[in-house]
Amino acid sequence: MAREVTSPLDVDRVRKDFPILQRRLAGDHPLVYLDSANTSQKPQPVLDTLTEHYTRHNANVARAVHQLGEEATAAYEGARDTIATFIGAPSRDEVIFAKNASEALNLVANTLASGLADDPRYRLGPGDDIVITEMEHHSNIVPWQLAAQRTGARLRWFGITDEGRLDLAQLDELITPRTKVVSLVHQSNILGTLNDVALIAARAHEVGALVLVDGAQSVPHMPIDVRELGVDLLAFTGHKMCGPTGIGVLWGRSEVLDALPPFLGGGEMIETVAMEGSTFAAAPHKFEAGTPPIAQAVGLGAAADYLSGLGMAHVNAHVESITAYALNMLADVDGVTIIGPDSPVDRGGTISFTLDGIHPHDVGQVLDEHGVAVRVGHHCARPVCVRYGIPATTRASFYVYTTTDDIDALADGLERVKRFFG
Amino acid sequence: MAREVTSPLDVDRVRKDFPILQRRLAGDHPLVYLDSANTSQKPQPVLDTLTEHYTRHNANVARAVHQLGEEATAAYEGARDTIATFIGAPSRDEVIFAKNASEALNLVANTLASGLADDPRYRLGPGDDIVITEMEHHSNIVPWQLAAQRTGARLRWFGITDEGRLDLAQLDELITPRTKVVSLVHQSNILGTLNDVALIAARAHEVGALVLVDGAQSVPHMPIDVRELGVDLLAFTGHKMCGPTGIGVLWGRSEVLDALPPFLGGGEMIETVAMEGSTFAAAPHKFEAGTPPIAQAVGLGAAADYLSGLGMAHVNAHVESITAYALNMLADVDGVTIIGPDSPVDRGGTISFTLDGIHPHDVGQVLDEHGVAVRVGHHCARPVCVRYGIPATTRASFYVYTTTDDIDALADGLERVKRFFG
Amino acid sequence: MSDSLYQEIILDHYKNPHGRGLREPFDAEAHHVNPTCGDEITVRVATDGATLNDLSYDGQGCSISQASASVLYELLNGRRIEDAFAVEKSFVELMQSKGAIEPDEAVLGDGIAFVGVAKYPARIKCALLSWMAFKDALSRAVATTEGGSPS
Amino acid sequence: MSDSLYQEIILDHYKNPHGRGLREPFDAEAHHVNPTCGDEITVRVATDGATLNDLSYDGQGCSISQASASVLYELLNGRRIEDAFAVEKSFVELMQSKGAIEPDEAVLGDGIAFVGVAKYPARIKCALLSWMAFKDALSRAVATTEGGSPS
Ligand SMILES: Cc1ncc(COP(=O)(O)O)c(C=O)c1O
Ligand SMILES: Cc1ncc(COP(=O)(O)O)c(C=O)c1O
Repeated sequence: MAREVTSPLDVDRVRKDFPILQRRLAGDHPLVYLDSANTSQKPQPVLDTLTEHYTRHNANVARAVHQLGEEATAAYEGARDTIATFIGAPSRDEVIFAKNASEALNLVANTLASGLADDPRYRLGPGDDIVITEMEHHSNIVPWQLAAQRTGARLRWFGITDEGRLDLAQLDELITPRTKVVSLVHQSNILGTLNDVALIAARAHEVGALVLVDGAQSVPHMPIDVRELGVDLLAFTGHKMCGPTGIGVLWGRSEVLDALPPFLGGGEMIETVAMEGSTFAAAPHKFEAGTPPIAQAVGLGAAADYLSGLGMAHVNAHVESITAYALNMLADVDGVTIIGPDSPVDRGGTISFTLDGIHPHDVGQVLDEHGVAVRVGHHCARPVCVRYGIPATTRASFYVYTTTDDIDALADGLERVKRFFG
Repeated sequence: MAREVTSPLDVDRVRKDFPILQRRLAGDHPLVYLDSANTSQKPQPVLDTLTEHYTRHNANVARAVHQLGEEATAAYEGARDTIATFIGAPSRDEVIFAKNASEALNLVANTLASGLADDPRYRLGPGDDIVITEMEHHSNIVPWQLAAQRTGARLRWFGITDEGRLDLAQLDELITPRTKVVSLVHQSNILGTLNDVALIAARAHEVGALVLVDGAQSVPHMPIDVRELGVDLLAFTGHKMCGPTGIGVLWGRSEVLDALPPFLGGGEMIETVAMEGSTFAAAPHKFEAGTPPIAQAVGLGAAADYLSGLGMAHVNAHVESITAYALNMLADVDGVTIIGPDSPVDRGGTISFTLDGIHPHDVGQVLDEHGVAVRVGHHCARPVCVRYGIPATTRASFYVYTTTDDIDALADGLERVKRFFG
Repeated sequence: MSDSLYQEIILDHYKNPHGRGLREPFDAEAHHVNPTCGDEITVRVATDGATLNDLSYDGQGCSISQASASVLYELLNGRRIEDAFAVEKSFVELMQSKGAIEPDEAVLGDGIAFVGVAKYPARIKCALLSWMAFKDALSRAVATTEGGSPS
Repeated sequence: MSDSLYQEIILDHYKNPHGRGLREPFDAEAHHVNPTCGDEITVRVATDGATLNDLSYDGQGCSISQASASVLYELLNGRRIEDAFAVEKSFVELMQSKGAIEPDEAVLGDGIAFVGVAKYPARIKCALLSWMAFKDALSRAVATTEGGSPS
């Protein structure tokens, strides 16, 4: 059964950083956590940063002249620097903190739909096209449906091939001079597919369209440089990259952020307020209404530091090797069909599959009774399930702490599932 | 100098719960934290809850069948129960988690402005009035300015008297059958004024208008029962009530939440998604797009439990007695002018003042050099400063851990400020 | 293993479902979907206003949702309308009890096997799917026959 | 106390401001506001395109913003335009240095007292307020005279 994997990470040492991995579950099973695409676990340095922040530096930011306020502001704005470096942003002012990736995606859709931008390139209306793909997470579908409904713009999308790849045959017919914005996922959270963002962005820019990339699954897993990606906006979320819940990021090119009108209104996003009317701060503050998720941003900075300490290239290589191992193991389990690319090329560490005749809910439940945590359902990407004519999938997803033992436990568990319902 | 205060709280014991109060600042000054209206400090039980959550129960909610997922979901939904009880909500489904009070206020303004509601009572348009007050926080001004701009509705507001009270002389002229929504602050974060919400709500309901209350400053400080308040919607924020940053709450009557269209789109807020169109979940999930601030909601639940443990009536009485003491002390400092009610009646534990001839920034800075943390500026309520013809104020604000020693340190500090700039 | 959730009775109904397949004639039909897992069920009822003459169904889903449809059929087919509604009510109560109710076998028959499911919040909807569709269909059928215009 | 922020020089300029008060004639005026604290300043410049013949100002604000306007006047009034811009540039650099630059007294005169302010992020804007307004006003005045239509 055993296949060799070589990984640049010392996984045993990495695992010691994650206290939850010591957890014993019901029946005294050790935790086999294969649900990192849903949310990742948190390493001790991130937890320590949170505690240290709350017990020593807690204050509101930006508006205080006192020492705690200055420390909290330095920590919060320092996290912005860290994230800017992490994704290669040319300027720290291009990094906006949101509550999650969904808010970041909605921010773009809503400001384009609001009609309040001065420059017509940033106003959606009748005659405009919005282009997405069939493999988007609901968070990159519904905001555009609502935007189309509000503005009269038309929503179009790339389909998916049988192999789980974007069907780019109609690239030039789908992205046309009518297209104002193209929003697509970098790595699919259900199929694992890694999309050729640069290719699509090039076509979009040819016709003058904006390109927003949903990096919720890619930013945690591979080195990302926004300049190399060649896109205009990038959304991602903290909790999938070792950070706290309650924090996400929107990066955008300065020119684009300057042209977008404000999103939510309130404290901190203003320049001056009078009852008769208000003016707004420059980005990033223009898009950060109210008290931001301060401790969460600081925690996300610590998470980025933790990942940089491991090295994002190493993180990527580790997940790749585990994925190759898992694809092999699953190929040996009778009745398993991979939904999405079944070879370890241009794909991430997220594998969806079906098990003949057994519903994913039942698969997940029986696995859980052996301590193996996977996700079952449509994974907030229901159109993909519809595309493949299945109600749901079982999904195993990997991260820095995933071992080949975890994969073996999954394969064993699947055999038990089959015996149980056989 | 000493005046007696009687408080039902054992403040020395309470202070032991807040680790940051042991902090020594530059020059080895102990921390005198008088900026709780900006953000409150966090007690150990809240910090322990966060750590326990991340190290034992961390998982995404609602979508997992595994044990961690069920535990995380139980914790998150349990926090919803706790908050419902804390504010006397008739149903847990009326409690929506947002990222802060600002998002909660924007949620209401944006959904009313979106034009997507079926029922015309929930659609703002030309001919409609929005009524706010001159003492609102920017977070309850700017969203309505943007809503008015988008929809053609008109924004009107109650003025303020010289004493820092709402001027209700024109109640019936301001709130008329044209009025669709009245949004007002319960307790002003700059003046400290406690508004007669019930009176205004009664008039608003007479004409069929919705009533939204900004409880960011009141919910942390007094027992609140939404049924007694007699309003339709209530927004508040976690970080001002011993909870983490990154979490806020919108409570709304079921009937109102059902009538409002969705706010942000994404995972968790849907019923079913197809590329051609989607349907939405019922409240509260309809308004919670994406992975919610899970740990933060759980932390907020712990904060509400902590406050309930002290007893909200006791919290209120303690802050009242400190406020009365502080008003007395400040009356003895030559050159101090209170901006807002100067007697301890119908006001909360937030006191703004000016010091003759010395700019608030200078006051705050010199106080800080003695470890006394106050806030200076317009406190995100610039129209109030304009109303009183001042550029800014110095503001001291109190909470469960505030002692008369803190107030004495403030009064001493003000004397030093005067000597320094004299 | 799987003691509390996957009772033998549930597995039996899942592997050998009773009354499955959509039949004619019928007076009302309801199609319900569980959006979180994609489970679907269609339930048809035929009634003269007093008795549930036929209850037929088809769908796809997990063992819990499929077994619970089979139990639904077995318990309610051919029963009087009031009785059918009463049993339905008591099954819903059981599922919402978080496992705190001692189910009454005289009322619920094989339905008592679902007591364990009530402890798994993520699975309660699976167990209730067919029952909710049934309630919907029957309520509409009754309204129609009462309204005097049977289909 | 207050060693690093409130230098004696700053307090002197604050208590006894130089050149304060708006004067005529002038070629351009700029009004700047610091929205976070409500500080305001109006700066006027009179120039023939080569020399800054008058720099006058009025405003309200904290000791830092008031003292810095007084220093601005003292340093730049009557100077050649290029020199004025050069000093302005070097003062801005100092304020953005986080205290890491050793200020040059030959260039900045009393302005060197603000080196401590650069360590207080919340106060940097106060120190820069009048300088930003000045830069605005002078740039416009120069553009106008260059455009050949002095007011
Ligand atoms: C009265 C009032 N409303 C709204 C807010 C906004 O709260 P948050 O910044 O948490 O969104 C605050 C505090 O900043 C406030 O004091
Ligand atoms: C591809 C993708 N996009 C967007 C999201 C939304 O992220 P969040 O739930 O943190 O808003 C997720 C995860 O849930 C995702 O996997």
